[in-house]
Amino acid sequence: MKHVTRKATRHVNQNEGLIFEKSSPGKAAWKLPLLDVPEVNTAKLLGTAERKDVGHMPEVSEIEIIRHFTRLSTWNYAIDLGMYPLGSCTMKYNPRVNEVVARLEGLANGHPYQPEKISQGALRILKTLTECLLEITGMDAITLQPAAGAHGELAGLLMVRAYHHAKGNPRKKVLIPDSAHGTNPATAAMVGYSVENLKSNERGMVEVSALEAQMNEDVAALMLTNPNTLGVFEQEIHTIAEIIHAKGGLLYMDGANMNALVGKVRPGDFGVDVMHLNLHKTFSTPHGGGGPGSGPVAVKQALEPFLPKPVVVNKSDGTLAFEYNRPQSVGRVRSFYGNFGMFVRALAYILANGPDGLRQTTEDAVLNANYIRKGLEGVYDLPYSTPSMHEVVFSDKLQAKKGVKTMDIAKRLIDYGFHPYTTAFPLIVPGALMIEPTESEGKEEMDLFVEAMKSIAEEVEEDAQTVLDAPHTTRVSRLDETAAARKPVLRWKPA
Amino acid sequence: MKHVTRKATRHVNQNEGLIFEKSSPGKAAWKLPLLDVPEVNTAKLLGTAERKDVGHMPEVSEIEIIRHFTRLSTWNYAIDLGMYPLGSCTMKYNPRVNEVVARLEGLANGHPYQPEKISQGALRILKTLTECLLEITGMDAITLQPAAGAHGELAGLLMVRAYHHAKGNPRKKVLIPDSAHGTNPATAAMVGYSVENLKSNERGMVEVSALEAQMNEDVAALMLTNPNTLGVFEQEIHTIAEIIHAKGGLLYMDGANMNALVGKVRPGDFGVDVMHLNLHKTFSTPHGGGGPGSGPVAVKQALEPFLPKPVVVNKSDGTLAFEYNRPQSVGRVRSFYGNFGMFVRALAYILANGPDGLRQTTEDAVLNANYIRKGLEGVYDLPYSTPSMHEVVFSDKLQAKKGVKTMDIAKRLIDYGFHPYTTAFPLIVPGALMIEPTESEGKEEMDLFVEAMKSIAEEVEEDAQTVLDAPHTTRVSRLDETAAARKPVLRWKPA
Amino acid sequence: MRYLPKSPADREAILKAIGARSIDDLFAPIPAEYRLNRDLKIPRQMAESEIVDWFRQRSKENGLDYTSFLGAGAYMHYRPVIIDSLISRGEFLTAYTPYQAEISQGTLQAIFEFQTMICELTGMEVANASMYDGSTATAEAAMMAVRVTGRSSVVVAQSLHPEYREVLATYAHHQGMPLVTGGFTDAGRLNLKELEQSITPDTACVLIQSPNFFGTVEDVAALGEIAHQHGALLVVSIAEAVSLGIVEPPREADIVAMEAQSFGVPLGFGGPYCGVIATREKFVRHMPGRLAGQTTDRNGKRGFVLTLATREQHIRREKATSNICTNQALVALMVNIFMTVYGKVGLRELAKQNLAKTAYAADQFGRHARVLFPGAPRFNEFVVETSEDPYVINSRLLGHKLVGGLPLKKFYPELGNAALWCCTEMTTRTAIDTAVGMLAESEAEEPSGEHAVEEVAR
Amino acid sequence: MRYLPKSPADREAILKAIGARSIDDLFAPIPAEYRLNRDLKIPRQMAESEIVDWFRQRSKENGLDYTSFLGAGAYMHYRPVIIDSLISRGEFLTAYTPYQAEISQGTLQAIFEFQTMICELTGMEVANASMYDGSTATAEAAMMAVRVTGRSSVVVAQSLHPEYREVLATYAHHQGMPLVTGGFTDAGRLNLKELEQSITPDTACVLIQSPNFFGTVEDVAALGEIAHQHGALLVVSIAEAVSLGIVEPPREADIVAMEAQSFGVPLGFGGPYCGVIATREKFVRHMPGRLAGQTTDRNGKRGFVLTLATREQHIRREKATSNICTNQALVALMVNIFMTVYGKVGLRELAKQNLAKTAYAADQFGRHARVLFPGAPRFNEFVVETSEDPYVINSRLLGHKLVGGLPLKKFYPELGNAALWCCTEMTTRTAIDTAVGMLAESEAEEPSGEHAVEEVAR
Ligand SMILES: Cc1ncc(COP(=O)(O)O)c(C=O)c1O
Ligand SMILES: Cc1ncc(COP(=O)(O)O)c(C=O)c1O
Repeated sequence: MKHVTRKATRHVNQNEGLIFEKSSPGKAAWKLPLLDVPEVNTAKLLGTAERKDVGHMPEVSEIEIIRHFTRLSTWNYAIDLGMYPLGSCTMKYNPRVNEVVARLEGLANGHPYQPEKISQGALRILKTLTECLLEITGMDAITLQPAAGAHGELAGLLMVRAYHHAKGNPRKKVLIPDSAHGTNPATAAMVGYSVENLKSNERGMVEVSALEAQMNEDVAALMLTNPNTLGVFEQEIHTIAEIIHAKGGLLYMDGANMNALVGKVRPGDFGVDVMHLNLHKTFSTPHGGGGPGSGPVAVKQALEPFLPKPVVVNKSDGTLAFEYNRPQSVGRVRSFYGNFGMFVRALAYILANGPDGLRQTTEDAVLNANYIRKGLEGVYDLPYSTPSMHEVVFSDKLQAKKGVKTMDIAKRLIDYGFHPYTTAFPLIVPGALMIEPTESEGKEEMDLFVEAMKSIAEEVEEDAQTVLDAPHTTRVSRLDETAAARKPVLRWKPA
Repeated sequence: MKHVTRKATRHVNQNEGLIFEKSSPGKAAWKLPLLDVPEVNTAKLLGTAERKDVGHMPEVSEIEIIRHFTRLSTWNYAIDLGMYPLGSCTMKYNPRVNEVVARLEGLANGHPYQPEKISQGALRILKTLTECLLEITGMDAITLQPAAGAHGELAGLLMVRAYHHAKGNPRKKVLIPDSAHGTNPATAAMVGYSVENLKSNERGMVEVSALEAQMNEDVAALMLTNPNTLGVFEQEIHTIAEIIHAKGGLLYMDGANMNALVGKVRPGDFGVDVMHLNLHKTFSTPHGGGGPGSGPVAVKQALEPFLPKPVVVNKSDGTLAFEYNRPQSVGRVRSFYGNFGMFVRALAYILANGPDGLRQTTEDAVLNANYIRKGLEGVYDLPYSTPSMHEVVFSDKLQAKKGVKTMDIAKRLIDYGFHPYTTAFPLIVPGALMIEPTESEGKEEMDLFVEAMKSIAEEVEEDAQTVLDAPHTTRVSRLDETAAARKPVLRWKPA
Repeated sequence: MRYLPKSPADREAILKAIGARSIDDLFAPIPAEYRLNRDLKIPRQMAESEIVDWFRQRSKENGLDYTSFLGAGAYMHYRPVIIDSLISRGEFLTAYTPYQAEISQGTLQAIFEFQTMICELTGMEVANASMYDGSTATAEAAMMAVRVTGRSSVVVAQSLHPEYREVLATYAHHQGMPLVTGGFTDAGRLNLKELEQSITPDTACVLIQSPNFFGTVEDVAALGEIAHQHGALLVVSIAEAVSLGIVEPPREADIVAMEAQSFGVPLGFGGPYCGVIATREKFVRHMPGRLAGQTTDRNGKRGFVLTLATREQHIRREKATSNICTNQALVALMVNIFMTVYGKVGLRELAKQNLAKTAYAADQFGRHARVLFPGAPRFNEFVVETSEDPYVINSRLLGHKLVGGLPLKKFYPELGNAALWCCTEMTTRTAIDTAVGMLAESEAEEPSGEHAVEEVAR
Repeated sequence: MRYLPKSPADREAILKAIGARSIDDLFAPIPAEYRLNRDLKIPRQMAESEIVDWFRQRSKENGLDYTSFLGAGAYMHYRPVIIDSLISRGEFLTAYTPYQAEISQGTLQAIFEFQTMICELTGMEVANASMYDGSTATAEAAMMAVRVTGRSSVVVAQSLHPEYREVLATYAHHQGMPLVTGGFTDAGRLNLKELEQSITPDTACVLIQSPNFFGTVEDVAALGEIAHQHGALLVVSIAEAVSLGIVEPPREADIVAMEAQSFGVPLGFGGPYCGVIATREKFVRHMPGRLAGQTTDRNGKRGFVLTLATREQHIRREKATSNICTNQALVALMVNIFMTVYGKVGLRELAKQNLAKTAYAADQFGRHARVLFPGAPRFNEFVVETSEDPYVINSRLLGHKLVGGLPLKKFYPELGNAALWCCTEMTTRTAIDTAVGMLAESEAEEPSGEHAVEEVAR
């Protein structure tokens, strides 16, 4: 292990057991206020429905909880600690002011059913965000209800289906490029469509002739990610849209990669009929270890009648209101109005940026991806040389010769103080290294990343075993995922 | 290094340069609101007083600042991470609700000069805290103005001096036991008193006969820490007070160790005339890497006229007010009213505890110190076998035979996942290991501590070099303090 | 832009390194005719202080300082402050899904503990890491029942949250999953007779909520028996998690779909919340959503990983158990911390306070109006029927900064002037008395059958 | 008690291990007659929610939602939210003084950066890690001047913050440090003639504030010259740190004593704030307070430690440069983050906004009342003299949720109906116009000589 990184150093770090292992009867972190009404006889009130014992729940004090979760937290990597180059995930800076405004009392404590008269603040937020997102996407109408990208896909395809259904035929299938994210086919299945794969061409884009061949009146929509998961802008988007539209189909855009487009080009302008956004990617709401997200779906006018309900409308008295009377609506996809807290954060992000900031953000995101690409070209195999937008996908082809796979390189990157890139897809690149720096990285951090990646490539040549055994600097070494799945232990049990 | 700890494991940790090293012209983390008044010509307004250049201040973006300080923070140990057994420092849990209430808008944004009419909330806090602290100490009057313990000592000795002065003779000296904290003599000097050392007896307490011999009409006060810095309660406190009072002197108590007494015994009841409290020790306000603190000074009635001004009084209309007309006051020791934010936190702590909670807290603090003492007796030399209250002081006598000093053991403790104990004093114990667990440690954490200390003692026997070279698991190894002092580099300079 | 860590010189240097003349070169792949050559028409870039002011204004317009009696799937419970202290740590807040286990043990161990506590509280054997919310968890639980049983239809209680039913309908629509609704009795419980008749050999599950939308605790044992007799599963939706502290969990259920918002999640105008699905071990491979599992590292040290991913979209694509990917992780962490704070004893005491407040309120309301559904136990909600339109009562209350119960006519026109009231440990006696006083203005002084409700065990 | 991590069984086990029968055994060293055998008479143990409610009530009684024109040593500037996000991290919040450098590098490096930025801004060569506040820093700076020069008396400007002067008097009283006061001219500046006459061969320093208590910028160069001519030091106190963005720092000073509250520290009813002392390198060993310095570890790696501790009480006891131990570390970290956020360009722009608001306000007030001290530049405060008692004007303003300027008669009876007004970047034009309108109610429409003030360079 002669290679050293300038990025990280090992440091003493606290161990911590399961919270259950710290429990002891009589410890408590809670105290209730004095009861200002008479005590009740629970047995009398509940009868046999009374619960006698809540099970093996922990009994611990407040300081133990603070330490428990503080210690646990120090075992995590995070954007706040460094570059998080997960392709397709857009791990950008999560501004703290977003967290502050989301916690303002009226917003944090607003009940979803409180009278509209005293909900004008929340409604104004919905409305303002809606207007911004429509302007950004170039679309005509939007629903904020979906709770994540995949949920947005569901709402979007439901609208696609409702649209076709209203025309008399819901159609049978959805075309999905082989480079697509797993949620695309999974969603299509949930909406009762069969999935038909669309091959990419040697430039990593939709093969227009294949599309032409596969497109027919059975196809409800093409689900396209643009830029696609190779980070490549579908340059023939106009032709693609025309082919789809010519047969009465709809163009669905997975907006996961909107970070490459905001302020520079609008999907609504290049023929998209339905698209979802990921507020937790493009619009800076935090990933929080896996969620929550928010997946608004924007549509063209023709699909507006099918939006999930309710929608926000202007009333004649100048106030805002929810409109439920939407006979053609696909219905609800979630209770209440969606992940409202994420709307607050996304809007705060938009306001902090303004038109100039959003454009600069997009430019920096694309600039960064190209810088990384330049830095690693030749060191790692670049299966598609088509220009990159906000991310770049390499393959482990050169390293695989030494038996080192993308996941090994990823694990070794941890020792260099970085979170790995995405390894799981796109499936069209075997052994993919999918790298998205986002605009949030400065030159210094990227230089360190490139240096680390080059160093690993050298290690593969000189001492592959070090890479295969990585990580070496973490509190646990490589974990056995196979064993975990073979005999799942999914909860703690008392000894 | 065959000994392993169950407490900690090394883990990858981010490097980070100085913020100046990340600066680049044109980066910014700020944005001002639109100016709603006319722009001004600064040259015209300020003339030669206009500053043209603010020097080498950094220019960085928000995410860089977040990462900078987040990374830095991960290099620190903290109560939130584990036991912090610094003797005399009372590193207890800092409740988070304290932080929340201190940030409530009216409290956080209250201006010290806003009219009393709209300051009743703050005044009520001052009053309620005052009442609680007087009941806890058994004293008659209090000032909250001092900003820390040492500052409280200053205010206290100023009152002592004013008291004697009012009686016609300010007197000349202050008696201070040789076990005292450095601030005691330093403060006495600031108030123009000469310091006379008082020897401790073989039980670690004030030698009453010596006191008797040294006490005379030149002595303004005895500054006593009780329990003293050995963690020993001055059992002859009554006699001590009598001796002092007999010669017209005053008994000053350094209340740094009140955590051993709250709810169990009151200094006002055992003859103390003046004392300071450390809200940042006994009353849970956070140490924050060295401050802020708060050092209220409580006095007996005879000293009340000399309190720093202003004091809080009840007005006839039921409201509270500041009283400035205090002709005998020693004057101000600080602008405004002291570290108000700490009052809020301390009061929140008192309210969270109530009488029963405070008593239990004290009991647990003493219980814990005795548990540690029991665990380490025999392993480390115990120079005084007198019963321990809230802390216990060992010496490195046994280990020194192998050339290992208290500071070496302290540094090795870091590798075991703990913050060291206090090494700097009491000076009457050469090579002191001053250990105060506080009530905030559970049995598990203390068992790990004792295990670690025992393990180190074994290492000293088997492999002293490992201990001498410690720490081994931190991102920097032992730092050269001598070099730092010899040629001080106290600021970054541009290359 | 203050979030961007690059100076003009940095940008120049990078462009040069790439070999591009200008940033436009990099956007050349976008057909020229689509490139936006103007500013977006959105508000100008604002200072942080301006952003805070803007939202502060919105906050003031949003029910600030009102005391509310609303529940109905979103509950106002006290949130221990350490929840926000802890989830605000960047290491939790700004981490991604813990696919890279070696630098995600914090999130993973927390999920493992979360799963454990959900199992303990629901009486189930396995629980997932979260779903979007209670409504989607419920819909996905029904779909899971379909997968488990190989049957296709669902009998759903009318006393299941109306919006959950709407979501279920949306999801079911294109999956060939017919829905049959089961009505409720005068006791506010599912009509068992009607239920028996609705079940067919094609019924995959009986889907109920308990405590149901009216706050009434269902007879889960009886329902389980009926469902199981017909080879159907029992799926129980729980919208008020705090009830689990004092109400027997649905141990007879095969799948529990839960909304855990009550456990420390802000009302937040409806989201983000935290759905969860829990079930029997034998059904785990049919479950949607992420799961953390225990394993060991190369040195035999305990550690945690995301597991059983072969159920999920990123592996199985169109054959996955669900399309869910991003879930509600950080909200689940809030729930986790809440459960840890209250723990074994606190959860029961907390639930008891809810029960006491509600019993008191129902009793008081019962003196002036009819409290519906006597004869079955309830948790912290109750339905009050007035002669006056509840919207009218509510606007009277609103003038006093009180938000009255939810008028039910929106969802249940058949219930006329009924409204759903909720009391939690946060509801003061003063607020209850005031509300009762204002409601009484229009109602005759005639005690209802409410006193009977108070002692159901009798 | 919920903060205590021990169960009854734990306590039993520990007692047993110790060999004590009961906890009382451990308190036996306390003479029985003093032991408290009753509960303390303090409020009962409260739930967290009750604590929050109690303080929320106090917050409402404390000027919530008022707009204020108060400055006078405590300034309302916008605090970037990341300050609190970062200082709330337990690793900063709950760490002790960084004596154990190897596990305190975070705090130490932050202090080192803080010291550097304070030097850059004040024009000094070294700065310490913090003092309690501006007033005590000022008093200790004077004491330091006494140590440096071996002289004993101090000439102090009357335009130094009155409370700073009070603190100085308290500190000086028992140190044999005579204080002589230097008055101010019609321009609000220190009277140079008077000053020359006050200085004696025993004068250790001339102590001034700039911008002074009236907001007026002193002629520091001239003052420095006079002081140095007489072998005295010039000590400059700075109460409004934001002024450093646009006002030339006191480069001629030998010691700067600063209150850094303006840099991101909440008003907080007067504290905790952040004092700092900065000086020339040659005086460093006379300086009070902690210092962080750069060094290397055993492998030559850069690191930081507390240094020059031989000045401090824990080493030198009665011979220390000060008794200060605990300082304002966390507040200094707030200041540090604020300085980092605004940085080189932002600090200037921020100061410029303060200047513009104040110029506008002074101009507007000048149309209806006399703005005192024309002819010298000012930063963000100005003195308005009215015919009406300013307390009367202020109570009128209070009715409109405005807090007017500080009536000066409390500190300067000779200034009659004068009041000290302050505007920062937070003060809106609307608030200024409203205040001016309400003041004008009693004042005649006669422009003062204010317009002259606006262009001092003329
Ligand atoms: C291209 C793409 N589509 C869809 C999704 C799914 O979005 P979500 O996780 O928000 O459901 C992702 C998420 O990583 C994605 O990268
Ligand atoms: C016994 C004793 N006295 C006085 C002090 C000084 O208190 P402060 O640091 O708050 O000024 C300390 C601080 O550690 C102490 O331990």
